[in-house]
Formats: sequence, structure tokens, C-alpha cells
Amino acid sequence: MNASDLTTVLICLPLGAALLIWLLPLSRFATGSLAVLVSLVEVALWIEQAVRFDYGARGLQNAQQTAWIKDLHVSYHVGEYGFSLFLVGLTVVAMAAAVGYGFWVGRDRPRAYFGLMLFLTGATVGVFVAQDLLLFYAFFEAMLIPLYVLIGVWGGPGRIGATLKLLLYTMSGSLVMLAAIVVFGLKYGTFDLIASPTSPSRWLFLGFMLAFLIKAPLFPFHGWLPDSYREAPAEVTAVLSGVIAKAGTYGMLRIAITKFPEPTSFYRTAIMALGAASLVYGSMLAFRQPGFRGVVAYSSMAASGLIALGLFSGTNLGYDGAVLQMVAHGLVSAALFLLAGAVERRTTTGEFAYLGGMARGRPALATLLMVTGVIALAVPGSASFAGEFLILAGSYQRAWWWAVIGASGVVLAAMYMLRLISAVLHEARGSLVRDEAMDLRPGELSLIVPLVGVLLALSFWPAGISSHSFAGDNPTKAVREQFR
Amino acid sequence: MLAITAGGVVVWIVWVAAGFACLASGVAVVSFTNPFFSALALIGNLASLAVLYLLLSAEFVAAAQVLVYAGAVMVMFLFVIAYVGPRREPPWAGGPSWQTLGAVLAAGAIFVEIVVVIGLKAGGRLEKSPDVGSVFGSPGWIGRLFLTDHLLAFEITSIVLLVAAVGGVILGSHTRRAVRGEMG
Amino acid sequence: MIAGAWLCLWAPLAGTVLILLGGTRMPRKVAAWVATTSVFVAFAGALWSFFALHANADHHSHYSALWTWLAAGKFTVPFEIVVDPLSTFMMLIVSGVGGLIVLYSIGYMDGDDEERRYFAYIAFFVFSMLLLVEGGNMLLLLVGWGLVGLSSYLLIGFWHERPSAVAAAKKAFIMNAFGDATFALALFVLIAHSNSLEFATSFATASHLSQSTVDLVALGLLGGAAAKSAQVPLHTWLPDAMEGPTPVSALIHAATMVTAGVYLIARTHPIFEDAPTIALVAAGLGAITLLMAGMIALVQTDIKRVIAYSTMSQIGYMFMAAGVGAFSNGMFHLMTHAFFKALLFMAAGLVIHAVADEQDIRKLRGVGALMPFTKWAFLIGAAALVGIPAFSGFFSKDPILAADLHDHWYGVVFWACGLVGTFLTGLYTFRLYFIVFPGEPSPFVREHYHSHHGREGSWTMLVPVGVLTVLAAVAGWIQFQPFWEPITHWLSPVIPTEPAAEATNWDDAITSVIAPILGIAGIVVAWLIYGARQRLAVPRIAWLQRLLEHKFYFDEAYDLVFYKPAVATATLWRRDFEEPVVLTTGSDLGEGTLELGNATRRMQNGLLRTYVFFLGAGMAVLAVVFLAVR
Amino acid sequence: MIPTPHVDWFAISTILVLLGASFVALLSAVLVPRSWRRPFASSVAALGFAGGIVTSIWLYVDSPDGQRVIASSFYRDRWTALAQIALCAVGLVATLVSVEHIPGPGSLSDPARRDDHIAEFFALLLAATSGMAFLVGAANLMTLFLSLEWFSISLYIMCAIDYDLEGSLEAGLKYLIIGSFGSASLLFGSALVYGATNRIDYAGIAQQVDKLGLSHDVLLVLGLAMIIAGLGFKASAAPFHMWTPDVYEGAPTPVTAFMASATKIAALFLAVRVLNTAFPQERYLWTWAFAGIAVASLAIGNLAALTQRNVKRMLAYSSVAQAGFLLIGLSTGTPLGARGMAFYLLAYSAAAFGSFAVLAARERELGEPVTLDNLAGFGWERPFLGLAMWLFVFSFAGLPVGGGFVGKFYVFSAAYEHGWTWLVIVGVAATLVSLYYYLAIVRAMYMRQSQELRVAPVSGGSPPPERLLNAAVGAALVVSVGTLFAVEPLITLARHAAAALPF
Amino acid sequence: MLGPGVAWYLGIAAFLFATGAFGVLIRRNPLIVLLSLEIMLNGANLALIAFSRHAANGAGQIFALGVMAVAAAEVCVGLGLVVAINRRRLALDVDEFSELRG
Repeated sequence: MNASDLTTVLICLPLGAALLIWLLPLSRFATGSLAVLVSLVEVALWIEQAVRFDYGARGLQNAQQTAWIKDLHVSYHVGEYGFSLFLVGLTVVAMAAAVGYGFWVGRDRPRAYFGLMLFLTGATVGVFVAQDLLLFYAFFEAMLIPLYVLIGVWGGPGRIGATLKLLLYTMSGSLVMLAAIVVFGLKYGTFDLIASPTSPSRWLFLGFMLAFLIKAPLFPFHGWLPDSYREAPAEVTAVLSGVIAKAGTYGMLRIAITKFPEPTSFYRTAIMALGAASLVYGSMLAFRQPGFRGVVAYSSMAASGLIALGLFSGTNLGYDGAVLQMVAHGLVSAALFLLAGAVERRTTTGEFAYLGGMARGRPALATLLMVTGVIALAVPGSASFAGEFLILAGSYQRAWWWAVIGASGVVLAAMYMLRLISAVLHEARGSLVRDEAMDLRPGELSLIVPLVGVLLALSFWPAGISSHSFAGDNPTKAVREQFR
Repeated sequence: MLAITAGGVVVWIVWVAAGFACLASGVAVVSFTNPFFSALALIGNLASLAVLYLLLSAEFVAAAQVLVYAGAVMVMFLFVIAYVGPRREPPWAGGPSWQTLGAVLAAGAIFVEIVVVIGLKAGGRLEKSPDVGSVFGSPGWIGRLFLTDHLLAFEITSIVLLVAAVGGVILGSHTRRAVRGEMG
Repeated sequence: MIAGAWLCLWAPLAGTVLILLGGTRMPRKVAAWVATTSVFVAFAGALWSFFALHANADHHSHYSALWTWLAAGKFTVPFEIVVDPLSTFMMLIVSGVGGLIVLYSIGYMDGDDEERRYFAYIAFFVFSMLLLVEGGNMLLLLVGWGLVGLSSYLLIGFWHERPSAVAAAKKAFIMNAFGDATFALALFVLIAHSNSLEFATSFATASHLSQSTVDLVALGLLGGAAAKSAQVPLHTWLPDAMEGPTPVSALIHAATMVTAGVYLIARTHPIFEDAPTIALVAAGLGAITLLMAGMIALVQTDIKRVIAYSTMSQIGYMFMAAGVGAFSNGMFHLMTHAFFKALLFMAAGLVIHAVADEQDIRKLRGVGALMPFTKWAFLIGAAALVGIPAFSGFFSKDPILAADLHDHWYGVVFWACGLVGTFLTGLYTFRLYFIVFPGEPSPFVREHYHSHHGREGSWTMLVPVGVLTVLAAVAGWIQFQPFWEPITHWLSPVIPTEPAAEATNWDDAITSVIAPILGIAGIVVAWLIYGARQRLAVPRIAWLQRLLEHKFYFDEAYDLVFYKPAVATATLWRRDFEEPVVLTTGSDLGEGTLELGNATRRMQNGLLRTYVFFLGAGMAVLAVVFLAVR
Repeated sequence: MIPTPHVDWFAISTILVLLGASFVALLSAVLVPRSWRRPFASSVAALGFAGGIVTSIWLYVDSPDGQRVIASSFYRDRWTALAQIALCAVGLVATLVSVEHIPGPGSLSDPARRDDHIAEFFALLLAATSGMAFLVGAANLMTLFLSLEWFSISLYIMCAIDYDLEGSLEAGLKYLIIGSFGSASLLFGSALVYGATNRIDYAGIAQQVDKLGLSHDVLLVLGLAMIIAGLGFKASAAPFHMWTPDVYEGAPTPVTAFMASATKIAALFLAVRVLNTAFPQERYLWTWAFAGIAVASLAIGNLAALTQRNVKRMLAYSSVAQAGFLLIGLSTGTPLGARGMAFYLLAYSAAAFGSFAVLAARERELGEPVTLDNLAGFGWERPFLGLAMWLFVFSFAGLPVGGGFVGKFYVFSAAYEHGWTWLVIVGVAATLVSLYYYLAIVRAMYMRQSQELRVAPVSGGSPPPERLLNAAVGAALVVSVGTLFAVEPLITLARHAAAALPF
Repeated sequence: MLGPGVAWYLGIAAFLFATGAFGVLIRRNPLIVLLSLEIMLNGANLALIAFSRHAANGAGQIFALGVMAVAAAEVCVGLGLVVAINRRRLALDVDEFSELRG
């Protein structure tokens, strides 16, 4: 099977497996292990693709196209560029970890649960490889369906409200995008992202951006974020902030910036301002959050702001840094939320008031949380540092104050992340931390260690992503050519 | 032309009488408190309509009107009214007051519109109708039409009646059943 | 030589990884020795590359890259190291002193139940520090810069059950993060103009930049340096950092990391030469710091804090040197300071370790009677610190002052400050000495003193102290301006002393006369006040004392200006914007819609006639509209 | 000798098949013993519908170019055939559901009498379907009116078939009276059009208007308005929709399912034909009229559904809203709009039928109307039905799990192509609002535990085996999901069908 | 033709139609509502026949005959319902049938 088929397989395999799991009356164990197996196969397939990928070449790779709606020129058109390849990688890895976590935790109603997780995997991969606007939209929406149930069924006490918020917020954005897509596609006679020309329409641009701004999310469109991240099951939150949110920033890069050069430059300052605002605002609120998840939630909002800053700086450094940051932060927040889940399972709470002193006698937990935490606060030398550095260097080239604000964000990041670390690990033992609360078990280690391992690997070689995301590592040119 | 033939005068008189009867009986149907009287008024209404049909040289329809309607349908009506027992109900009572007002407005609006339209139209082609031969509207002529141009309509009509009959049987058939608690 | 340098870099990291992987399966002692060996291996590597470089003196900086660490378009940053006199010099100090201190900590940390973690951290620190000094371009320098900050955070907060320790660690990290940020901003400027962070290209670009721009760059670098080296106004973290284990204070907060600021200025001196104003600011900061720290040290009662403040003030000297362009003098003092300050810390550590981790000098009176070796070691260290002739401090400090003297008017000011500083040094150092060591042991000491098998400490602790004692005493003789200056020569290819900072013999002479006299004067005063029979009472100047005890109110100021407002703003945003506005707007809209829905439902009142009415009315309206618009 | 017109039996074969089956079923009411009536009549009905499907497919294949037959009073073309296929399919699944669910739960005191009117019911079902099958092919206002009454009267009776339940009676009465009022207005409108043009056949009307330059003639326009009102009533579009929720709620659920899907198919296919064939000159008027009606339906349907607790009623309102979406396609008056609407109808009717069928199952299980509260845990107790319901409502909501997604996309495209971006915006906003109550159904089924149930299921937890209903739901599910993927072939069908219309 | 023009007949037709509608709108006794519906249909019939006369083609009359049949059918079902209602001892008042609402 050639690499092009692999793209489709990456989408369809989990969907098919989901169907299978729903249909077959398998035992809890069989279901779980099947799901884990499938998600590992996904990872393997992705590696296969990454190995075969020609990072120097221009244009779309591993592409496949079949007509879907001929008379409106809509087609099933998938393919990959460097950056989408990496985002797919992020997806499969994070999803594998999440599925594994669900298996380890032993979620009840396993068939429904794992089916939905696999469905989510397929949909998310689809978002990152879709090359047709309607197809993109379809996957973009399809991601929500399993999320809705996953959070609503396996979530925390406030899950109902959270799911409602999540759905209505994101849908209100993406429905506007649907309108924009319809107009765009009919105006230019095709919905194909490659064939379609660039558009000078600012309204369309805003229509698309709204969806992405809400999904990312950027200030002030983050109303859905705290509830969802707090109520969702840990591994779902991990995916939500690690992968799903990246769909928003990916959309900015692939569609908004690429297809709307003139509006992009017109609204550049405004959107960079939003990015900066999210960065500062998110960091500040993260600093005052009372619980583990709250901190990470707002920190990922800040990260989205940073990524947007990089993307809309419109510079080589900015683009590369943004992609790198997407992947790095994806892994970081996935790992952090899984750790949050581990802590919650041991202490029944994520509130700092009841936590503390968990480092004593729990070396694995302490080490992993510490490592992830310091990577999250972008300590120099880490992958996320590399990303931030590039982004800020890029945005400095746009105007010095962006870099200054960004740098202030770095300091704030140190503040809230250290607060989190010491509130969980250090100082006196929290009232809900019992002695018998165990260190990370092998099961959890086998999920989190790989994530952290990948992060460390990236920290040793961030160029592996930053210089392979765009053809000839010349993002501005690639964007100008619309990745053709 | 000013030449008014005797026939013309007669037609005019008949028309005025029938028209007036028609309107009056129509109003009566709506405004009687006792459905029994309303039904009777409707019969009158149908009869006067039959006259108007005749004036419009639609003999067969007029005949059918009298036979089918006044004959069959109204009899059915009277039977049911007798079966149910006449219950008096003052026409203006019940329902929110705005509703009566709204009713007047809506009905009035429809009426006015139509009349206005016809008025506008009357300025045009309506006042002059072509003369038609005596065969026009005769049973034979109707039958021919039924078997040629409107064959399908004819068939459908019978089906509609059949369906209605089935319905009548189902709904009206008197079966002793314990009345059970409400649902819905 | 390159191989040596790489070996020197990777060995400590290997040690860390080994200990991490070993985890709890690895016995503590093994972990300790793994760390120690790894650092000594690093030292061997350093020596190797030093001699190799010494052998071929023809060209002086060798770069070696392993892979492209970061790349974006044309902008690429290889993972490369530089081997040149400066870096080898630093490598030797870091790995050498580091090795000794790690060895020392084997004894010091013995019995701590998280010993492994400690050794993993400290080995990691040595790696980061070596990365800092070997880093072959600005970005790797910054990476090392950040990593030493991280490891310092980890080690300060090593005893993580102590809230004070955790707080101190956070404080240190955040202040350094600020420094890193300014550092990074400086780099952004360079990237924007040269799209590269190679030393050579960066310096070349800097010379072409507009004055304001290059000033900006230099300022950014200076910010980083000041934060790392605890110079005013970014100094408040250092005293608190004493919460960490004593060897950590010795290694990180005395010998190596805190002096990184000096290294940075020296390394990037071309930029500072292009921005003379900023260079002077650096020197000025140094001067202010050395005075301020010296004065604060006078009133400290915690043995380690006294030494910490003295560290600040000594680094102040180095900054002065670097600021006026006498880089090699600065580096020389960096070296000697590393020796004697580490010595002082470790001696203090011996005391603390022996007396139940007590650090309050008022309780430690007369401990010298029980610990003669420690007493003498400390005395020698103190002498070196004060700059008594023939001790190392004398050879390294005075040339700095001399170099200042030959500069413009502000040079004279710096010189004066330096001399006052010398007096203060003598005063606080020997205040400490006289209070703690001589005389009869206090009851507390008698009660709590416990010897290590009849010795003052395990051999792993005593040997490094001994070695450093010797070094502190004699290491200064390596270079005796103006008679012989091997270090200056060795370093000159990388960091040539600016002509303005070339001291004349006269400068050297006069300084070398006055400085020791002032130092000794300080000692005498200290003896008069704190000596066995106290001839002088401590002068009571209430406001001054309060000022000094509150360390010039810096902490309070920061709390007032930065921390409180930040917290307030965050809370405000959360309480008055996030919760009432952002989080509720959506649901409010929803509520409104639901209300609308209820209204619509009331229309559906179940009355058949209403429905018919709507049908008829709709029809009527439709007809009217049609007739109107037809 | 009267020259009777040539009768193209094949053109009306579907209708005849259905009628034949209807008569057989009716006879079985008297000839077949009670114990056999249900299986007999239902299998007759099933066969009839199957036959209808076959003949109408054949008709589709065999009449690529449309013509009028039987004294030019019936259209034999693919538009008719396509609609007939859909109608027969709906009838078939309706039969499957009705076998187990007529009469509805709680309607009868003694089970012995359950089979009293079953044969008549199937006869009426067949009759109604054949009436619709005729309606979509009607070529003049008279056949239009008559066939409209034909199936309406059947529906009136079917609504009231559970006449032991006041709800059922009420539904029947309301539907009858409002329906008669509506058709009366349609009739008067037809009369006016006839008066204006002297013709009753669509094509003739258009010709006359051209010949006599009657465009915007007062009689014509007024007639058109009244006809639109009548059609809007049948399509249950606001403000002519008021009967819909009550009747849908009161009627036996299988009948509701049938009405919700079949009536819309018939009314809208007819509307497209009559408006484009008879009133092309008035396009400006009726496009705007239907745009307005669509907006009204979207607004009222969605808003009223928001706070419903009774699921059946909620779905009724949702069908009003869906009518709004469908009418967007109609209102453009373009081929794209027509085929988009046709496609959307397929997806919609599948989802609508399926969702009501699932409700029927739950109703029977509970023995009382389904509310959001007593739907709790349903998704876990009946995995298949739960999943199906989930997909149906998400397809309504336009999420990409069903044809509803593509359908919405199509009608929006049509609206934009017609230059009505504002209508696209309205549709999008309506979709967002609708999401709230569609999600509420899923939430009730999956996210509330059945312990929260106020009333425990009457049939002690283990639901009755409903193979036929499951089969019907399965079929609906296949269509609903299939329309998401097999867009191209279906659209091609629709395009060819729409080619028969004079655009 | 003799007598008044078609327009006058149409006037009567309109009046009947409106009267019927009015009856449906205000009356609550289902029987009378049904009668009112009859009147509406008759109004339409009159219009049809008048137009048929005016157009001099028979379509109108045929249509009218069809309508009579339909009217009979509606009445049949309607009366069936009335009977059923009456058998349930429910009040013969359309306003009483507001179980289904909201």
C-alpha cells in the first residue's frame, strides 16, 4: 500500500474500528485492548508515513481525491504537508496515550467509550489532512460529536452545562464558517483548497476566523474553555487541549492566512493583539486558578495566543515557531492533564487547597510532573522554549512590542507553572493526600513516559519540526504559493 | 343597448331573490344558536345556490346540488344532529375576546380583498360573458366531459367518497368500549 | 581538544541520566559516586582541552557542532561548542571546583533520604554550567543560562517540605526568568538584524547597528547578567537562596553560576564596547552592589547569609572590572573568588553540619575551639577574601581597583567605592570570624556538637576543604600585576583588556598599598567590637540598622510594585471580568433565547379557532402583500 | 360514441398498485378472520408498497422525458416517479412500524379488540400513499385539489384511529377542520386562477398568462396567494403550521411518523411543480413569499421547540423548522434549489420517520408520552435505537453524521446562488438554535441515568422484541447515513427528476 | 347573457366564503363549524361555476361537482368524529379540545 492510501487509512481505520467495537459484543478487556492496538497501529502507520515523507518537496503529498458532490465541485481530497504531517503525528500519539489511559482507568461502558475515542481519532486526523473546505468542515464538526458524549457521559458533576457550552460556543463559530464556506466555494466555483484562488473578501475571512478563534480559543472567545476542561475526563481534556484546540490554529494557517492574504494583512494587528491579550490574560488567570486543571486550561489558552501571535506575524520564524509550538504544547498539555488525572485519582481532588507534598515518596510522579512542568514553562533548551523563541523572534520582526509582551508572558508562565508544581508536589502534605496514595503505576508510566520522552527528544532536536514543516523551510514563500 | 326583454326582467328578479336568499341563509347558518336551524338554513342556502347555478346555465350542477347536497348530505347532518341532540350555543360566546375581533378582521379582510379584486377586474373583462349554446351545462355534456377531458378527476372523486365512507364506518361504528384514561 | 570539551560537557549529563534511570534501585552511595566521578571526568576533559589548546597557540577559538539544534528558514542554530582560552578557563574552574564540592557533598548529604535526587540535580547543574560556558553561540549560551537557573531552582528547593525553601526557589527562578527574558529580547534584536546568533556575526552586526539599538542589546544582556549574578536591583533572590544545602550555596551561589554574569559580559564584550554607556552602567551596578551588600552583611546573623552578601559584593568587583573593560582582571578575581568563597561556604558547612544544622551565629559562639581545622581553613579563606597580601584575594582584587583608577572621573569614584568595600569586607568577614570561632564554646555548641568519628567531618568533606584552603592561600601567585600576568595573556586573545583599563604601575602600587590597609583596618575594628574582650560597643544608629536589616527595603518594594499588583490584577480580572462577563455571556444569550421560546409556545394555546385564525390571517396578509407589490 | 382518451396505465401503475392493495386490505376486514387480519393486511400493505416501489422505479427509468397523459391531466415524468419512490418507501417502513404499534399504547381496554380496525388502517395507509402518489403527478388544479383531499381525508381518519384516546380524537378533529379550511382556501384560490386564465391545467395557465399578458393580474395573484396558503398548510410551514404540533402529538406515533415524512414529500414536490409550471411569471412573488415563510418557520419552529419537555411535540416543532430549511430550497426557484430540496427531503424524511419510530418504541415501553425526563437511560437500555435516535437528531442538526448535513449545505448553496446570502445567515442562526434541543434529546438518552426516571418502564425493564420496528429504524438509519456518502448518485437522480420541470 | 354579469355572482361567492370562514372562526359547536365549512365550499363552487360560465368551458362545473363530492366526504368524516366524540360523552365544543397545547 502506498503512502497516499495511508492517509485515508489513518482516517478510516479508527472509524472502522469504532464501528466494529460498537457492533461486536466484546468483553471489557478485549474492547480496550483492541482500541489500544488500533491506536498503536495508527502511530506505526504515521511513522511509516513520516519516514517516507519528502520534506524538501513542494506541494501536497500522500494526496488522494475522489468526487463527493460533483455538481458543486466538492470532493474527498486529503493529503499532507510537513506541518499537517506533524499535527497528525501529534494526534495519533496523544490519542494513543488517551485511549491507553481510558483502558488503564477502566472506564465503564467500554464499548461506547472506546468506540467514541477511536471515532474522535479518525475525525481529528481528517481535520489535519482535509484539502477540501466542506470535507474540512465535516471533520471539524465530526470532532465535536464524540466529544459531546465523552464529556457528557464520563465527565464530572458539572458535565451537562459544560458540554452544552462547548457545543454551542464552537458550533456558533463553525456554523458561521459554514456560511463562509458556502459563499467562498460558490463564488470561486470550487471548494478545493488547492484549486481555489485567494480571496480579498474580509467578511469571508472573519467568518472563517471566528470559528478558529473560538476553537483555539483566543481571548475573549474562551467562555467554553474552563468548564469543559474542568469537567471532562482527564484523558479527554488532554486530547481536547492538546489536539482539538490545535485544529483552530491549524485552520488559521491552512485556510485563513493562506486563502486571504489581503484581509490577513488588514486584520494582522487586531488578531496579533488578540493573541497577545490571550497570552497575558490567560497567564494571569492561570496564576490565580485554585486547581490543577484550571491552571493548565488557561495556560493552554495562553499558548494558543502565542501560536496565533507567531502565525500572524507572517514571518518565517513565526510560522516555523508556531508549528513547533503547536506540537510541543500539544504534547505538554496532554501529559499535564494525564498527570492531573493521576493526581485526582489518588486524592479525589485537583484543588490546591487540599494538595501538596506529593513529591515525598513518589519519585516517578514528582519527576514526571517536574519535567513536564518546566517544559511547559518553556525553560530554555526545551522544545516549547524553542517554539516560543522562534515565535517571539518572528513577532519582533513585525514590531518590537509584540516580543516584549510575549517575553512578559514567559515570566508569567514561570510564575503560574511553579505555583502549580509546588502546590502539588511540595511543602506540607495536603489534607487529601494520604500516605497510601501510590506513586505512578507502571500502566500510567507507560502512557506518560512516552509523551515526555517525545518531548525530550524534541527538546534535543526542535529543528526536526521547525525546519521540516514547510517546503524548503521557507514558510512565507509556501504560504504565498498557497502550498501548491 | 337599451332593449330590455321581458326575460331579462324575470332573470333580474329571480337573481335578486335568489342572491338575497343565499346571503341571508348563509348568515343564518353561522348565527343560529341551534345547529338544527343552522342545518335547515344551509338547505335553504343550497337551494338558492341551485337557482343561481341555473341562471349560470349549469343545469346538471344545479340538479346535483339539490339531490346530492340537500338530499343526501343534509339528511346525514340532520340525523347526526338528532342523534347528538341539539345543544344551544350562542354564536358570540366563548374564546378570548380578541379572537372574535380577529375573526371579524380575518374574514372581513378575505372578503374585502376578493371584492376589491373582482371590482378591479370588473372594470376589465368580467362584465361581458360570451353567449353559450343550450347544450352548455346539460347532463349529457357534463357526462361527455367526465368521460373525456376529466376522466381521471371523475375516478378520483369516487375514490375520495369511498375513503370517506370507510372513515365514517370506522369512526361512527357503534362499538361498546370501556372508556379508558387519557393519553397525550 | 574538541573531544575533551565534548567529554567535559557530556560526562555530567551522563551521570544525571544514569542516576535518574537507576532510580531507587541504585544505592545512594553509588549515586553519589557516579555524580562525583562524572564531574571529575568532566574536569579531566577540561584539562585535556586546556593542554591541547595550550599546545597549539596559533589560533585560539575552535568551534565544533554536532547537529542543527534549531532552524527556521535561513536562521539556523547548530548545537555547537566553542573551545577557546576563555571557555577552557571557565571549564577548569567549573569542573574543578565543582568536582571538589560534589565530593564534599557526599559527606554533607550523607543520610538525606533523597540523596540520589540531590546528586542527579547537582550533576545536571554542572552540565548546564558547562553548556553555558562552552556554548558556541548566543542561543546555546542562553540555553545553558536557563538550565543553570532551572537546576539552581531545583537545588534551592531541594528540601521541598520547607515552605521557605520552596518560596526561595521560586523567587530565584522567576527573577532569573526575567533576566532570561531580557537576554532573549537582546537576541531578538540581533536576529532581526543579522538573522544569526553566531558570536562572530552577532558582534560584527552589533558594530553596524545604531547606537540606540546596540545600547538596547547590551542592556538586554546586562539585564540577564545582573539577574544571574544577583546585582542590584535583581539581587534579592541570592540571600534567600541560602535555603538550599550548603554545598549548593558553595557551588552555585558562590563559585560558578552567580559569576556567569561576568562571563557573559566578558564573552559579549564587543557589544559592550560598542555600548560604552551600558558598560559603565554595569560597572556602576557593580559598585553600588558591592557597597550595599557589604553594609547589609554587617547586620546579618545567619552565617550563610553573611557569606552570600559577601559574594554579592565580590561579584560587584567583577562587574566593575568588566564594566570598565578590565575583563581578564575580572576573570582572575572570578577564579580566586571561586576558591576562597567556596572554601568559606564549605567551612561554614562543616560547622553547620557538626552543630545540628544551626546557622545562627549568635548560637555558634566559640565553635572554633572544637573544630580547629575548620577554624584555620575559615581564617585563611577570610584573609583571602579581605585581600591580605600574599593571599589570593590580594592579587585579584587590587588590579581591578587599579584598572578603575586609570579611567575617567567615574573611574575614581569606582576606585573609592572599591576601597570602601575593602574596609567593609574586612569588617563583616571578621565580625563573622570573631563571633563564631574564637573563645569558649557556648552551651548550645557544647550541647549539640557531635564529631564525625572524632574528626570534624568525613574525609570526603575535609579533603576538598583542605585542597581549597591551599588554593585560597597560594592560587593568587599565578598572576601578580604588573610583574607577571599569565592569565591576562592567556585570555587576551578572546577578551583583551581595553587600553583605558590598562593600569599603570603607579596605579597598582598605590592601590596595593591602600586597599590592604583599609582591609586590615576593617579587621581591627571588627576585633575591637566583636573580639574576645569587646573594647567597642556596636554603634547604635537606629535608622541605619533598620535600613540594613530590611536590606534597603528591596523585597518590600518588589512586593509592593510587582507582586501585589500582579495578584490584584489577576484577581480583579478573574472576579470582575472572567466570571461575570466571559463565562456568563453565552449562557445569558441562551436564557434570552429560551424566554423567546416560551413566548412562542404561549401562542400555541391549543384553541382550534386560534389556529384557524392564524391560517386565515396568514393568507390574508399574503394576499395583501401580493396585491400591493404585484 | 364518446372518444375516451387513451389511458396510459403504466403512468399511474404505482397508484393503481397501491389502490389495489388498499382494496384487498379493506376486503380482508370482512373476509379474513380477526386473528389473521393483522398479518394478512400488513403483508398485503407491505407487498403493495414494495410493488409501488418497483413500478415507480420502473417509471423513473422508463420516462426520461416528461409528458402529460390521460387527457393531459397527469404528469408522467421522473419528478413524479422520484417522489413516488420516496412515498412508497415511507409507506413500507410505516407499515412495518404499524404492525406492532397500531393501535397505540393505552388506547384499548382489552387486547382482544386490538385488531378491530387494523385492516381498515392499512387500507387507509395505502390509500393515503396512493393519493400522495397521485398528487405529485397531478397536472391540473382539479386533480390537485381532489387528490389533496383524497389523502388528507385518509389522514384525518388515521389520526383519529385511536378514538378511545381523547388526544387522538382531538388531533383528528383539529386536523379535519383546519385542513378543510386550508383546502377551501386552496380551492377558492384555484377558482380565482381559473377565472383569470380560463384554464385549470398548469401548463395552460402559464400559456394563457403569456398569451393574454396576465402577469401580475389581480385575480391570478390573489389566487396564487390562497394556493400558497393551502400548500404551506400541507407542508406545515409557519404561520400555517399551528395544527402540526397538536396533531403530531395526538395522532398515533406511526401515523405521525408517516405524516411527518410523507406529507412533506408530497406537498413540497407538488409545490415545486405547480409553482414553476403554472406561475413562472409570478416567480418574483412566490420566491419572496416562500423565503418569508421559510424564515418564519425556522424562527417559530426552533424557538417553540427549545423548551419542550414532550419529545414527540419537540420533534413536531423540529419538523416545522425543517420545513423552513426545505422551503429555502424551494424559494430559490432554481434547478439547484429544486434538486437540493429533493435531496434534503430524502435525508429529512428518513431521519424524521426514524426518530418518530424510535419514540413509538419508547412510548410502548413506558405506556405514556415520552418526555425528556423519562427518556433517561434509553440510550443504554436499547443501544441500537439509542444510537439511531442519536444519529437522526444530529442529522437534523446538520452535523456530519447524516444527509441532513449535505442537505443543509445544498439549500444554503442554492440560496447563495440565488443571491440571498441573508437567507444563508438566517439558516445558520436557526441551525445554531436548533442544536440546543437536539442535543437535549441525546443528553436525555445518554447522560442521565435511568435511576433518575420518574416512572419505571411498565414492561419491567425488558422491552418487547420489536423486530419489525427495528428493521424499519434500521432502514431509515441506512438512508439517513447513506445520504451523507452517496450524495453523487442521489443528486444525479434528483437532477434528472428536476429536469422534467420547466425552469 | 341575461341578468347581471359574472362579477355579481362572484360578489356573492366571496361573501359566502367570508361568512363561512367567519363561522369557522367564531363558532364552537363542531356541527356548526362543519356547516360553515360547507358554506365556504359552496362559495368556492359558485365562483367556479360563474367562471365556468364566463369562460364558456366546462372545467369549472366539473370541478364544482368534484367539490360537492369532497364536501360530502368531509362531512361524512366530520360527522363520524362528532359521533365518536359524543359517544365519549365529551362536550361538543371545540374549545374544550385544548389538551394538546404549548
